[in-house]
Amino acid sequence: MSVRLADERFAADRELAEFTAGLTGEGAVVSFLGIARPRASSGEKVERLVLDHHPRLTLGSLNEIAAAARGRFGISSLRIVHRRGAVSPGETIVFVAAAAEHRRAAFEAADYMMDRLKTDAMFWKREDTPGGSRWIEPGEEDYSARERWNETPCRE
Amino acid sequence: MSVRLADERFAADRELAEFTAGLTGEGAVVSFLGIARPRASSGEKVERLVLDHHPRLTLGSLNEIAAAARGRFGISSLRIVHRRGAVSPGETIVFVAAAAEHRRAAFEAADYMMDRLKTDAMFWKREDTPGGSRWIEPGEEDYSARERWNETPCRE
Amino acid sequence: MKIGFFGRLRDSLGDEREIAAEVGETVAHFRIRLAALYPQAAHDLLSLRVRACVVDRIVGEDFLLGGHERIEFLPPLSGG
Amino acid sequence: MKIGFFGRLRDSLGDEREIAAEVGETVAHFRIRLAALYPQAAHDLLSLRVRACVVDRIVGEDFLLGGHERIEFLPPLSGG
Repeated sequence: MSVRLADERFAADRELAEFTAGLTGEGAVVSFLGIARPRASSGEKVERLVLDHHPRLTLGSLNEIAAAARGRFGISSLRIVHRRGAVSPGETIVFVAAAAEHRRAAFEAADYMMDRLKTDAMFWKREDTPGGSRWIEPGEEDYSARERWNETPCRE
Repeated sequence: MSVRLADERFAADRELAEFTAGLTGEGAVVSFLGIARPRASSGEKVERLVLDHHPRLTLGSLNEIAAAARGRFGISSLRIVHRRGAVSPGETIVFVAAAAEHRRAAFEAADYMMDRLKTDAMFWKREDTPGGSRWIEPGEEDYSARERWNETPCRE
Repeated sequence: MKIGFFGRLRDSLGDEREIAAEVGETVAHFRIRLAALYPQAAHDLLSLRVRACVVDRIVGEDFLLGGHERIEFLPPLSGG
Repeated sequence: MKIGFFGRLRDSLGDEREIAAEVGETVAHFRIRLAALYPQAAHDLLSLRVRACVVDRIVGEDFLLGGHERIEFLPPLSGG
Protein backbone atom coordinates (compact mmCIF):
# COMPACT_ATOMS: atom_id res chain seq x y z
CA MET A 1 0.00 0.00 0.00
CA SER A 2 1.74 3.12 -1.23
CA VAL A 3 0.23 6.54 -0.54
CA ARG A 4 2.02 9.81 -1.02
CA LEU A 5 1.72 13.53 -1.70
CA ALA A 6 3.68 14.94 -4.62
CA ASP A 7 4.91 18.53 -4.64
CA GLU A 8 6.08 18.37 -8.22
CA ARG A 9 4.86 17.06 -11.53
CA PHE A 10 5.10 13.27 -11.65
CA ALA A 11 4.96 10.74 -14.49
CA ALA A 12 1.84 8.58 -14.26
CA ASP A 13 3.32 5.99 -16.63
CA ARG A 14 6.27 5.52 -14.30
CA GLU A 15 3.89 5.12 -11.36
CA LEU A 16 2.07 2.41 -13.29
CA ALA A 17 5.33 0.68 -14.21
CA GLU A 18 6.56 0.71 -10.60
CA PHE A 19 3.20 -0.45 -9.35
CA THR A 20 3.00 -3.42 -11.70
CA ALA A 21 6.66 -4.30 -11.08
CA GLY A 22 5.75 -4.86 -7.43
CA LEU A 23 2.90 -7.27 -8.13
CA THR A 24 3.05 -10.94 -7.24
CA GLY A 25 0.75 -12.79 -9.57
CA GLU A 26 -2.34 -10.57 -9.64
CA GLY A 27 -4.26 -10.75 -12.91
CA ALA A 28 -5.94 -7.34 -12.97
CA VAL A 29 -4.76 -3.76 -12.56
CA VAL A 30 -7.03 -0.72 -12.84
CA SER A 31 -5.54 2.74 -12.80
CA PHE A 32 -7.09 6.18 -12.82
CA LEU A 33 -5.45 9.45 -13.78
CA GLY A 34 -7.07 12.77 -12.97
CA ILE A 35 -5.60 15.44 -15.22
CA ALA A 36 -5.85 19.20 -14.69
CA ARG A 37 -8.22 20.49 -17.37
CA PRO A 38 -7.32 23.54 -19.43
CA ARG A 39 -10.86 24.96 -19.11
CA ALA A 40 -13.12 25.59 -16.13
CA SER A 41 -16.70 24.31 -16.26
CA SER A 42 -17.64 27.91 -17.22
CA GLY A 43 -15.41 27.55 -20.31
CA GLU A 44 -12.82 30.00 -18.98
CA LYS A 45 -9.16 29.21 -19.50
CA VAL A 46 -7.53 27.79 -16.36
CA GLU A 47 -3.99 29.07 -15.82
CA ARG A 48 -3.33 26.81 -12.88
CA LEU A 49 -4.91 24.84 -10.10
CA VAL A 50 -3.77 25.30 -6.53
CA LEU A 51 -4.33 22.48 -4.05
CA ASP A 52 -4.18 23.69 -0.49
CA HIS A 53 -3.61 20.93 2.07
CA HIS A 54 -3.31 20.33 5.81
CA PRO A 55 0.15 19.41 7.14
CA ARG A 56 -1.01 16.14 8.74
CA LEU A 57 -4.69 15.51 8.03
CA THR A 58 -4.34 15.45 4.26
CA LEU A 59 -2.01 12.45 4.16
CA GLY A 60 -4.10 10.91 6.94
CA SER A 61 -7.22 11.20 4.80
CA LEU A 62 -5.50 9.49 1.86
CA ASN A 63 -4.29 6.68 4.10
CA GLU A 64 -7.77 6.23 5.52
CA ILE A 65 -9.28 6.00 2.02
CA ALA A 66 -6.61 3.49 0.95
CA ALA A 67 -7.16 1.35 4.05
CA ALA A 68 -10.92 1.42 3.54
CA ALA A 69 -10.52 0.31 -0.09
CA ARG A 70 -8.23 -2.47 0.99
CA GLY A 71 -10.60 -3.63 3.70
CA ARG A 72 -13.63 -3.47 1.49
CA PHE A 73 -12.50 -5.07 -1.77
CA GLY A 74 -10.35 -8.09 -2.48
CA ILE A 75 -7.38 -6.06 -3.58
CA SER A 76 -3.83 -7.07 -2.80
CA SER A 77 -2.05 -3.87 -3.74
CA LEU A 78 -2.90 -0.24 -4.29
CA ARG A 79 -1.28 3.12 -4.86
CA ILE A 80 -2.40 6.72 -4.47
CA VAL A 81 -0.28 9.69 -5.54
CA HIS A 82 -1.87 13.11 -5.14
CA ARG A 83 -0.39 16.47 -6.04
CA ARG A 84 -0.44 19.41 -3.66
CA GLY A 85 0.43 23.04 -4.38
CA ALA A 86 0.30 24.52 -7.88
CA VAL A 87 -0.64 22.27 -10.81
CA SER A 88 -0.57 23.34 -14.47
CA PRO A 89 -3.22 22.26 -17.00
CA GLY A 90 -2.36 18.89 -18.52
CA GLU A 91 -0.49 17.70 -15.43
CA THR A 92 -1.70 14.72 -13.47
CA ILE A 93 -3.41 15.72 -10.22
CA VAL A 94 -4.05 12.22 -8.93
CA PHE A 95 -2.95 8.70 -9.81
CA VAL A 96 -4.75 5.74 -8.31
CA ALA A 97 -4.08 2.05 -9.00
CA ALA A 98 -5.55 -1.15 -7.61
CA ALA A 99 -4.47 -4.72 -8.29
CA ALA A 100 -6.48 -7.84 -7.63
CA GLU A 101 -6.76 -11.44 -8.65
CA HIS A 102 -9.83 -10.60 -10.75
CA ARG A 103 -10.95 -7.48 -12.53
CA ARG A 104 -14.19 -6.68 -10.68
CA ALA A 105 -12.44 -5.98 -7.37
CA ALA A 106 -9.79 -3.85 -9.08
CA PHE A 107 -12.40 -1.75 -10.92
CA GLU A 108 -14.52 -1.26 -7.82
CA ALA A 109 -11.58 -0.34 -5.62
CA ALA A 110 -10.31 2.30 -8.07
CA ASP A 111 -13.81 3.68 -8.56
CA TYR A 112 -14.39 3.77 -4.79
CA MET A 113 -11.08 5.49 -4.07
CA MET A 114 -11.82 8.21 -6.64
CA ASP A 115 -15.32 8.83 -5.31
CA ARG A 116 -13.97 9.14 -1.79
CA LEU A 117 -11.02 11.30 -2.86
CA LYS A 118 -13.39 13.79 -4.50
CA THR A 119 -15.35 14.39 -1.32
CA ASP A 120 -13.26 13.15 1.62
CA ALA A 121 -9.61 13.80 0.76
CA MET A 122 -8.48 16.83 2.69
CA PHE A 123 -7.67 19.26 -0.08
CA TRP A 124 -8.98 22.65 -1.10
CA LYS A 125 -8.79 23.26 -4.80
CA ARG A 126 -8.63 26.68 -6.43
CA GLU A 127 -8.85 27.44 -10.14
CA ASP A 128 -6.90 30.49 -11.23
CA THR A 129 -8.24 32.01 -14.46
CA PRO A 130 -7.45 35.31 -16.19
CA GLY A 131 -10.71 36.64 -14.71
CA GLY A 132 -9.86 35.68 -11.14
CA SER A 133 -9.69 32.74 -8.76
CA ARG A 134 -12.43 30.40 -7.66
CA TRP A 135 -12.44 27.78 -4.89
CA ILE A 136 -13.99 24.53 -6.03
CA GLU A 137 -16.43 22.43 -4.04
CA PRO A 138 -17.57 18.91 -4.91
CA GLY A 139 -20.70 18.99 -7.07
CA GLU A 140 -23.98 17.24 -6.36
CA GLU A 141 -22.83 14.39 -8.62
CA ASP A 142 -19.71 13.95 -6.49
CA TYR A 143 -21.78 13.64 -3.32
CA SER A 144 -24.17 11.16 -4.91
CA ALA A 145 -21.22 9.17 -6.33
CA ARG A 146 -19.81 9.05 -2.81
CA GLU A 147 -23.14 7.87 -1.44
CA ARG A 148 -23.27 4.93 -3.85
CA TRP A 149 -20.93 3.20 -1.41
CA ASN A 150 -23.54 3.87 1.29
CA GLU A 151 -21.54 4.15 4.42
CA THR A 152 -22.45 7.10 6.62
CA PRO A 153 -21.88 10.00 4.28
CA CYS A 154 -19.39 12.64 5.44
CA ARG A 155 -21.50 15.52 4.25
CA GLU A 156 -22.93 17.65 7.02
CA MET B 1 -9.36 5.27 -31.43
CA SER B 2 -6.38 2.92 -31.48
CA VAL B 3 -6.93 -0.84 -31.60
CA ARG B 4 -4.24 -3.38 -32.32
CA LEU B 5 -3.02 -6.93 -31.88
CA ALA B 6 0.45 -7.43 -30.43
CA ASP B 7 2.56 -10.47 -31.30
CA GLU B 8 5.22 -9.67 -28.77
CA ARG B 9 5.45 -8.52 -25.20
CA PHE B 10 4.55 -4.83 -24.91
CA ALA B 11 5.06 -2.23 -22.18
CA ALA B 12 1.74 -1.15 -20.66
CA ASP B 13 3.31 1.94 -19.11
CA ARG B 14 4.45 3.09 -22.55
CA GLU B 15 0.94 2.51 -23.89
CA LEU B 16 -0.42 4.69 -21.10
CA ALA B 17 2.16 7.40 -21.78
CA GLU B 18 1.40 7.43 -25.51
CA PHE B 19 -2.30 7.43 -24.84
CA THR B 20 -2.21 10.38 -22.46
CA ALA B 21 0.21 12.28 -24.73
CA GLY B 22 -2.51 12.22 -27.40
CA LEU B 23 -5.22 13.72 -25.20
CA THR B 24 -6.64 17.19 -25.72
CA GLY B 25 -7.94 18.44 -22.41
CA GLU B 26 -9.75 15.40 -21.02
CA GLY B 27 -9.77 15.26 -17.24
CA ALA B 28 -10.07 11.51 -16.64
CA VAL B 29 -8.23 8.42 -17.87
CA VAL B 30 -9.02 4.88 -16.76
CA SER B 31 -6.77 2.04 -17.80
CA PHE B 32 -6.99 -1.70 -17.31
CA LEU B 33 -4.19 -4.24 -17.56
CA GLY B 34 -4.89 -7.92 -17.74
CA ILE B 35 -1.79 -9.82 -16.71
CA ALA B 36 -1.10 -13.52 -17.36
CA ARG B 37 -1.33 -15.25 -13.98
CA PRO B 38 1.36 -17.69 -12.86
CA ARG B 39 -1.26 -20.12 -11.50
CA ALA B 40 -4.37 -21.65 -13.02
CA SER B 41 -7.62 -21.52 -11.05
CA SER B 42 -6.81 -25.12 -10.06
CA GLY B 43 -3.60 -23.87 -8.46
CA GLU B 44 -1.40 -25.52 -11.08
CA LYS B 45 1.60 -23.62 -12.35
CA VAL B 46 0.98 -22.05 -15.77
CA GLU B 47 3.98 -22.23 -18.07
CA ARG B 48 2.39 -20.13 -20.76
CA LEU B 49 -0.87 -18.96 -22.23
CA VAL B 50 -1.56 -19.38 -25.92
CA LEU B 51 -4.08 -17.06 -27.55
CA ASP B 52 -5.35 -18.47 -30.82
CA HIS B 53 -6.98 -15.89 -33.09
CA HIS B 54 -8.76 -15.55 -36.43
CA PRO B 55 -6.87 -13.77 -39.22
CA ARG B 56 -9.60 -11.15 -39.77
CA LEU B 57 -12.43 -11.59 -37.31
CA THR B 58 -10.31 -11.09 -34.20
CA LEU B 59 -9.28 -7.55 -35.04
CA GLY B 60 -12.82 -6.95 -36.29
CA SER B 61 -14.22 -7.98 -32.93
CA LEU B 62 -11.89 -5.59 -31.09
CA ASN B 63 -12.85 -2.74 -33.40
CA GLU B 64 -16.52 -3.48 -32.88
CA ILE B 65 -16.12 -3.42 -29.08
CA ALA B 66 -14.17 -0.14 -29.28
CA ALA B 67 -16.78 1.47 -31.53
CA ALA B 68 -19.59 0.31 -29.24
CA ALA B 69 -17.81 1.78 -26.20
CA ARG B 70 -17.31 5.04 -28.03
CA GLY B 71 -20.94 5.18 -29.13
CA ARG B 72 -22.28 4.32 -25.73
CA PHE B 73 -20.24 6.43 -23.33
CA GLY B 74 -19.05 10.02 -23.51
CA ILE B 75 -15.45 9.07 -24.19
CA SER B 76 -13.27 11.05 -26.53
CA SER B 77 -10.39 8.62 -26.87
CA LEU B 78 -9.70 4.95 -26.27
CA ARG B 79 -7.07 2.31 -26.82
CA ILE B 80 -7.09 -1.48 -26.91
CA VAL B 81 -3.92 -3.56 -27.25
CA HIS B 82 -4.40 -7.34 -27.09
CA ARG B 83 -1.72 -10.00 -27.30
CA ARG B 84 -2.02 -13.02 -29.58
CA GLY B 85 0.12 -16.15 -29.68
CA ALA B 86 2.20 -17.29 -26.71
CA VAL B 87 2.19 -15.19 -23.52
CA SER B 88 4.37 -15.87 -20.47
CA PRO B 89 3.13 -15.44 -16.90
CA GLY B 90 3.54 -11.85 -15.73
CA GLU B 91 3.19 -10.43 -19.23
CA THR B 92 0.33 -8.12 -20.10
CA ILE B 93 -2.37 -9.85 -22.16
CA VAL B 94 -4.57 -6.84 -22.68
CA PHE B 95 -4.32 -3.09 -22.17
CA VAL B 96 -7.43 -0.95 -22.35
CA ALA B 97 -7.66 2.81 -21.79
CA ALA B 98 -10.51 5.29 -22.01
CA ALA B 99 -10.38 9.08 -21.64
CA ALA B 100 -13.29 11.37 -20.98
CA GLU B 101 -14.10 14.79 -19.66
CA HIS B 102 -15.33 13.25 -16.39
CA ARG B 103 -14.43 10.08 -14.54
CA ARG B 104 -17.74 8.19 -14.62
CA ALA B 105 -17.72 7.78 -18.42
CA ALA B 106 -14.07 6.70 -18.43
CA PHE B 107 -14.66 4.08 -15.71
CA GLU B 108 -17.77 2.73 -17.39
CA ALA B 109 -16.17 2.54 -20.82
CA ALA B 110 -13.13 0.62 -19.55
CA ASP B 111 -15.32 -1.70 -17.51
CA TYR B 112 -17.62 -2.26 -20.50
CA MET B 113 -14.75 -2.97 -22.88
CA MET B 114 -13.26 -5.55 -20.51
CA ASP B 115 -16.59 -7.31 -19.98
CA ARG B 116 -17.12 -7.48 -23.73
CA LEU B 117 -13.53 -8.57 -24.42
CA LYS B 118 -13.91 -11.50 -22.02
CA THR B 119 -16.90 -12.95 -23.86
CA ASP B 120 -16.99 -11.37 -27.34
CA ALA B 121 -13.40 -10.82 -28.45
CA MET B 122 -12.49 -13.52 -30.92
CA PHE B 123 -9.73 -15.34 -29.09
CA TRP B 124 -9.28 -18.87 -27.83
CA LYS B 125 -7.11 -19.07 -24.75
CA ARG B 126 -5.15 -22.15 -23.70
CA GLU B 127 -3.27 -22.63 -20.45
CA ASP B 128 -0.21 -24.84 -20.71
CA THR B 129 0.73 -26.42 -17.39
CA PRO B 130 3.22 -29.18 -16.53
CA GLY B 131 0.23 -31.53 -16.31
CA GLY B 132 -1.12 -30.66 -19.76
CA SER B 133 -3.04 -28.02 -21.66
CA ARG B 134 -6.52 -26.71 -21.05
CA TRP B 135 -8.68 -24.47 -23.23
CA ILE B 136 -10.38 -21.74 -21.20
CA GLU B 137 -13.98 -20.67 -21.58
CA PRO B 138 -15.56 -17.60 -20.00
CA GLY B 139 -17.05 -18.42 -16.60
CA GLU B 140 -20.61 -17.81 -15.46
CA GLU B 141 -19.42 -14.56 -13.84
CA ASP B 142 -18.05 -13.39 -17.20
CA TYR B 143 -21.40 -13.98 -18.89
CA SER B 144 -23.31 -12.20 -16.14
CA ALA B 145 -20.81 -9.33 -16.21
CA ARG B 146 -21.42 -9.07 -19.94
CA GLU B 147 -25.17 -9.05 -19.39
CA ARG B 148 -24.98 -6.10 -17.00
CA TRP B 149 -24.78 -3.95 -20.13
CA ASN B 150 -28.05 -5.57 -21.25
CA GLU B 151 -27.86 -5.55 -24.96
CA THR B 152 -28.81 -8.80 -26.64
CA PRO B 153 -26.32 -11.20 -25.09
CA CYS B 154 -24.10 -13.09 -27.50
CA ARG B 155 -24.38 -16.30 -25.61
CA GLU B 156 -26.17 -19.02 -27.47
CA MET C 1 -14.30 -27.49 -49.28
CA LYS C 2 -11.68 -26.34 -46.82
CA ILE C 3 -12.53 -26.61 -43.14
CA GLY C 4 -10.73 -24.28 -40.75
CA PHE C 5 -10.41 -24.99 -37.04
CA PHE C 6 -9.68 -22.70 -34.10
CA GLY C 7 -8.90 -23.10 -30.42
CA ARG C 8 -9.26 -26.61 -29.08
CA LEU C 9 -10.50 -27.87 -32.45
CA ARG C 10 -7.25 -26.73 -33.99
CA ASP C 11 -5.39 -28.74 -31.34
CA SER C 12 -7.33 -31.91 -32.08
CA LEU C 13 -7.83 -31.64 -35.86
CA GLY C 14 -5.07 -29.31 -37.10
CA ASP C 15 -5.36 -25.96 -38.84
CA GLU C 16 -7.34 -27.14 -41.79
CA ARG C 17 -8.88 -30.19 -43.48
CA GLU C 18 -10.51 -30.59 -46.86
CA ILE C 19 -13.76 -32.46 -47.50
CA ALA C 20 -16.20 -31.86 -50.35
CA ALA C 21 -19.68 -30.72 -49.37
CA GLU C 22 -22.53 -32.82 -50.75
CA VAL C 23 -25.09 -31.32 -53.09
CA GLY C 24 -27.64 -29.35 -51.05
CA GLU C 25 -25.78 -30.03 -47.81
CA THR C 26 -26.54 -27.87 -44.76
CA VAL C 27 -24.19 -26.96 -41.93
CA ALA C 28 -26.16 -29.30 -39.64
CA HIS C 29 -25.67 -32.26 -41.99
CA PHE C 30 -22.01 -31.42 -42.56
CA ARG C 31 -21.39 -31.40 -38.80
CA ILE C 32 -22.79 -34.93 -38.53
CA ARG C 33 -20.54 -36.22 -41.31
CA LEU C 34 -17.50 -34.52 -39.74
CA ALA C 35 -18.30 -35.93 -36.32
CA ALA C 36 -18.39 -39.43 -37.82
CA LEU C 37 -15.06 -38.86 -39.55
CA TYR C 38 -13.38 -37.35 -36.47
CA PRO C 39 -14.82 -39.07 -33.41
CA GLN C 40 -12.09 -37.47 -31.24
CA ALA C 41 -13.75 -34.08 -31.87
CA ALA C 42 -17.35 -35.24 -32.30
CA HIS C 43 -18.60 -33.57 -29.13
CA ASP C 44 -17.37 -30.15 -30.26
CA LEU C 45 -18.35 -30.57 -33.89
CA LEU C 46 -21.93 -31.31 -32.87
CA SER C 47 -22.15 -28.62 -30.17
CA LEU C 48 -24.08 -25.49 -31.08
CA ARG C 49 -21.72 -23.58 -28.79
CA VAL C 50 -19.19 -24.20 -31.58
CA ARG C 51 -20.34 -21.77 -34.24
CA ALA C 52 -19.99 -22.23 -37.98
CA CYS C 53 -18.58 -19.35 -40.01
CA VAL C 54 -18.60 -18.85 -43.79
CA VAL C 55 -17.01 -15.84 -45.54
CA ASP C 56 -16.37 -14.25 -42.12
CA ARG C 57 -19.98 -14.48 -40.99
CA ILE C 58 -21.59 -16.73 -38.42
CA VAL C 59 -24.10 -18.94 -40.24
CA GLY C 60 -27.07 -20.93 -38.98
CA GLU C 61 -27.54 -24.68 -39.02
CA ASP C 62 -29.71 -24.61 -42.17
CA PHE C 63 -27.15 -22.62 -44.15
CA LEU C 64 -26.43 -24.28 -47.52
CA LEU C 65 -22.76 -24.91 -48.15
CA GLY C 66 -23.01 -25.19 -51.95
CA GLY C 67 -20.66 -22.83 -53.81
CA HIS C 68 -18.57 -21.98 -50.75
CA GLU C 69 -14.87 -22.77 -50.57
CA ARG C 70 -14.38 -22.70 -46.85
CA ILE C 71 -16.18 -23.22 -43.58
CA GLU C 72 -14.72 -22.50 -40.16
CA PHE C 73 -15.66 -23.82 -36.75
CA LEU C 74 -15.30 -21.42 -33.82
CA PRO C 75 -15.35 -22.82 -30.26
CA PRO C 76 -16.57 -20.60 -27.38
CA LEU C 77 -14.44 -17.48 -27.15
CA SER C 78 -12.14 -16.51 -24.32
CA GLY C 79 -10.41 -13.16 -24.67
CA GLY C 80 -9.19 -10.49 -22.27
CA MET D 1 -4.96 30.98 20.71
CA LYS D 2 -3.69 30.48 17.17
CA ILE D 3 -6.31 30.19 14.45
CA GLY D 4 -5.34 28.34 11.26
CA PHE D 5 -7.13 28.82 7.96
CA PHE D 6 -7.33 26.64 4.85
CA GLY D 7 -8.63 26.96 1.32
CA ARG D 8 -10.67 30.09 0.65
CA LEU D 9 -10.35 31.18 4.30
CA ARG D 10 -6.59 31.18 3.92
CA ASP D 11 -7.00 33.44 0.89
CA SER D 12 -9.15 35.94 2.77
CA LEU D 13 -7.59 35.82 6.25
CA GLY D 14 -4.04 34.53 5.76
CA ASP D 15 -2.40 31.38 7.11
CA GLU D 16 -2.91 32.16 10.76
CA ARG D 17 -4.23 34.73 13.25
CA GLU D 18 -4.00 34.87 17.01
CA ILE D 19 -6.89 35.72 19.34
CA ALA D 20 -7.28 34.62 22.96
CA ALA D 21 -10.27 32.42 23.77
CA GLU D 22 -12.52 33.67 26.54
CA VAL D 23 -13.00 31.65 29.70
CA GLY D 24 -15.49 28.86 29.03
CA GLU D 25 -15.82 29.82 25.36
CA THR D 26 -17.31 27.31 22.91
CA VAL D 27 -16.53 26.93 19.22
CA ALA D 28 -19.96 28.40 18.42
CA HIS D 29 -19.27 31.52 20.46
CA PHE D 30 -15.75 31.87 19.07
CA ARG D 31 -17.12 31.75 15.51
CA ILE D 32 -19.44 34.66 16.29
CA ARG D 33 -16.61 36.76 17.67
CA LEU D 34 -14.40 35.96 14.68
CA ALA D 35 -17.19 36.81 12.24
CA ALA D 36 -17.56 40.22 13.87
CA LEU D 37 -13.81 40.82 13.65
CA TYR D 38 -13.52 39.63 10.04
CA PRO D 39 -16.73 40.59 8.26
CA GLN D 40 -15.13 39.73 4.87
CA ALA D 41 -15.14 36.05 5.95
CA ALA D 42 -18.21 36.11 8.22
CA HIS D 43 -20.29 33.89 5.95
CA ASP D 44 -17.70 31.09 6.02
CA LEU D 45 -16.82 31.50 9.68
CA LEU D 46 -20.47 31.04 10.64
CA SER D 47 -21.19 28.22 8.17
CA LEU D 48 -21.39 24.73 9.65
CA ARG D 49 -20.03 23.44 6.33
CA VAL D 50 -16.77 25.00 7.53
CA ARG D 51 -15.66 22.56 10.20
CA ALA D 52 -13.67 23.39 13.29
CA CYS D 53 -10.64 21.23 14.09
CA VAL D 54 -8.63 21.04 17.33
CA VAL D 55 -5.57 18.81 17.78
CA ASP D 56 -6.27 17.21 14.39
CA ARG D 57 -9.85 16.27 15.23
CA ILE D 58 -13.11 17.72 14.00
CA VAL D 59 -14.90 19.22 17.01
CA GLY D 60 -18.54 20.13 17.57
CA GLU D 61 -20.00 23.56 18.19
CA ASP D 62 -20.19 23.08 21.96
CA PHE D 63 -16.53 22.09 22.23
CA LEU D 64 -14.77 24.12 24.93
CA LEU D 65 -11.64 25.87 23.70
CA GLY D 66 -10.05 26.37 27.14
CA GLY D 67 -6.51 25.00 27.37
CA HIS D 68 -6.06 24.56 23.62
CA GLU D 69 -3.37 26.41 21.71
CA ARG D 70 -4.81 26.21 18.23
CA ILE D 71 -8.06 25.90 16.34
CA GLU D 72 -8.35 25.39 12.58
CA PHE D 73 -11.21 26.12 10.22
CA LEU D 74 -11.67 23.71 7.30
CA PRO D 75 -13.91 24.75 4.38
CA PRO D 76 -15.66 22.05 2.29
CA LEU D 77 -13.09 19.70 0.75
CA SER D 78 -12.34 19.24 -2.93
CA GLY D 79 -9.75 16.61 -3.79
CA GLY D 80 -9.16 14.26 -6.70
